[in-house]
Amino acid sequence: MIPVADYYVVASVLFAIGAAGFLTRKNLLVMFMSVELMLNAANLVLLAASSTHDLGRGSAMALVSVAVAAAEVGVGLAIIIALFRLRASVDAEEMTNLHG
Amino acid sequence: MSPTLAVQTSPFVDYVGIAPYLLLVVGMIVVLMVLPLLLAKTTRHRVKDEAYECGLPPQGTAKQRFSVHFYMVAVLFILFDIEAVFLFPWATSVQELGPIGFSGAVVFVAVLGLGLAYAWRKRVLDWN
Amino acid sequence: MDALIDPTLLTRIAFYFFSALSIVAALFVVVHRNPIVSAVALVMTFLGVAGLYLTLGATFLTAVQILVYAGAIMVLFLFVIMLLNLEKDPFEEPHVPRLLGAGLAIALLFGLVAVLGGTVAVGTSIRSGSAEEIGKIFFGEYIFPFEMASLLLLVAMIGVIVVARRSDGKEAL
Amino acid sequence: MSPDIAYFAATLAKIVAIFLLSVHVVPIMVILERRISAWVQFRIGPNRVGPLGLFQPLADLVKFLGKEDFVPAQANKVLFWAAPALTCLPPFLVMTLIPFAPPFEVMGRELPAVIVDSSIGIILALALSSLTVYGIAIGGWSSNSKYSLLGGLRSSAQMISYELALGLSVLAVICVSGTLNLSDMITRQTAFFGFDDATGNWAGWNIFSQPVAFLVFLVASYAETNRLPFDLPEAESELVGGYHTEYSATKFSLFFMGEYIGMLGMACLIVILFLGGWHLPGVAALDLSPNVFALVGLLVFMAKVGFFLLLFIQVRWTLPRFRYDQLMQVGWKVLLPIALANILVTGFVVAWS
Repeated sequence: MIPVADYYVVASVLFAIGAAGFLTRKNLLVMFMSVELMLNAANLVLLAASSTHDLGRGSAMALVSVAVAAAEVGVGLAIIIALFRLRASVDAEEMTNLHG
Repeated sequence: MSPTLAVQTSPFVDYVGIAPYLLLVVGMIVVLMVLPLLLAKTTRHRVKDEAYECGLPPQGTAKQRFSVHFYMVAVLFILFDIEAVFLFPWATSVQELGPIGFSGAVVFVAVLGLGLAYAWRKRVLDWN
Repeated sequence: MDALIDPTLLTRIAFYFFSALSIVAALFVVVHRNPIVSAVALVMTFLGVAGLYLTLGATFLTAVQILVYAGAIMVLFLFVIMLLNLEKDPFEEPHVPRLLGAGLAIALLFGLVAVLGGTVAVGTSIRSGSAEEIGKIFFGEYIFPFEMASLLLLVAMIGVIVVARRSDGKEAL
Repeated sequence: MSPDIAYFAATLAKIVAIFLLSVHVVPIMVILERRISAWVQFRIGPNRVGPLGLFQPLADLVKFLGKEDFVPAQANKVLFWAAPALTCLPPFLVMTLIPFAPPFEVMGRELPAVIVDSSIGIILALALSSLTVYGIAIGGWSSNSKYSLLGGLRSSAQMISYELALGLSVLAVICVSGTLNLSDMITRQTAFFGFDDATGNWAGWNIFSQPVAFLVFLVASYAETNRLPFDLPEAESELVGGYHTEYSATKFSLFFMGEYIGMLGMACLIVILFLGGWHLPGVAALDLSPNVFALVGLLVFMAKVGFFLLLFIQVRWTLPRFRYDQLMQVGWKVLLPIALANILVTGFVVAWS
């Protein structure tokens, strides 16, 4: 009852906010949260698109993407904790080990 | 119907009743939280503002760091939560899926069981 | 209820409500200085997105969104913020690379809306997003991604235990 | 009055009734808990306000309202205020999903005795109750007190550990009943003990087909609501008051309200999942009119829920408290493997039948 394009617009706004957060913040944790925001926007597009064709398959794919996101968050936060042990900081701009 | 219409039958109508209910609950919480501000008097004192530690002067800061153990338990929780989420669709249709669906689920549970066994061996589930 | 209130209108109102909720909360996530407030705002965003899933008819994904994203993944974030005790960010003053980042994000927004906003979708869904449907799909043609998901979770579990444990076996940070 | 408006009014009345029912369980539980604990410990308990001390909760409320609303100096103000509301809301939302009785009949139409008859009811109930963690963790964190923080952290770790056992034990029940809708789950337990003649599926109460899941769910629900023997997060002897040490006035009472409503929700879920909801052997044979049948169903349901609420109190005052390491081990090393094995056994039986 709502045009699919409306969902795309909302998802675009969420994705852009996530991108802005990822590009402008220094705190690794907030940057990571922004990534989650973008993942959610992508999932929203996936479900909105599949709602006119095959919502079942769209949901199944979205479910796999949720599993991937969970695994990614677990490992990602573990890496942030390991980094924090080395540096006592979560400032992305201090993580310059690989600058050579 | 115009061709841009997305959802034909939204189940959304089933969930409308939650709105008036939520209004009632939130209203009650707000009233309960605001009334003491109007009814009771407030005094401040340096010692009263301190954190309560059995009546003794507080020692050190509360902003300290905690064991990473809590984190590992939370990660295990998420991964097993996903397992449950994947098994819900299987459980609702296990009668139709029959033996094939069952063997699929067994493989799924067995793989994650390996993970539980690994965490068990590495003593993540022990607290000391 | 449906005789008095038009279901189409109702769904539309709900769509605007959940869209506004998720977008405003998302702005809080990115703008607020306190990471705990960011985390709570992100929970609100996820709940808003769950509402949008519901208006789409994807009932099972609505529950998954609340159970996994709002109920589990964000708990992990909250734990890490509390464990590392990060109340305030280091002061972040706007400087050129950061303004550039914001500009890029705005450009991205316009690009996305320009490409997706005019989309006209035709057709009706042949399947519902209910748990039964998803179960049949997973144990039919999608059995491979289903089993791979368990393998992925196993690898993540081992990875986390290896990375997060200290090499000397102690547990404090 | 046109039939539509009458039906609409009945729907609104139902929503208000369910809200009032949930709210009133709290004072009833408080007075029962205090009187029963006194009885267990050979004390007298509150008996001054009103006959038998029945008006004690009312006096408590007045006192809560008149207490100074204290905020510690170094607390994070916004989060300190938000935490009690965040703890209180999710358990209340779970109550919208609970079908209390068979459908009533208003103006010739069916009026279900549930606010949201969701097709994913049971998952939604688990998902919503899992959101309680935020209020507790944030309440502990924002008070800037060591005891509160430790209590909040312990409590959240405990809740998430036992949530797994809760969810996995429910999975086995879903295998048997084949639905996620709570009303359908009840209607599939029409018989007390026995199979459905037409389909050959189990149609009795699930406690007989799923005794293991019932025990796991029962134990996990005690931990999930932070009740003894799992009330370590607020263990007075170790942590002063736990995550709500620094709270006073009605903000403090909201935490308790959340806890009691959470218990009510868990008791309702136990009754729906395992004890046939509003079914009582013999009532269906009486051939009652729909509204009378619904009313009887409501009473039966409330009686079963009341039994489990009393069990919550009884257990609290008779069992000792677990140690924290034991508590986590029970969740992960006992309940979780049992629940997983139970799912596989149940799945095996159902898949081959």
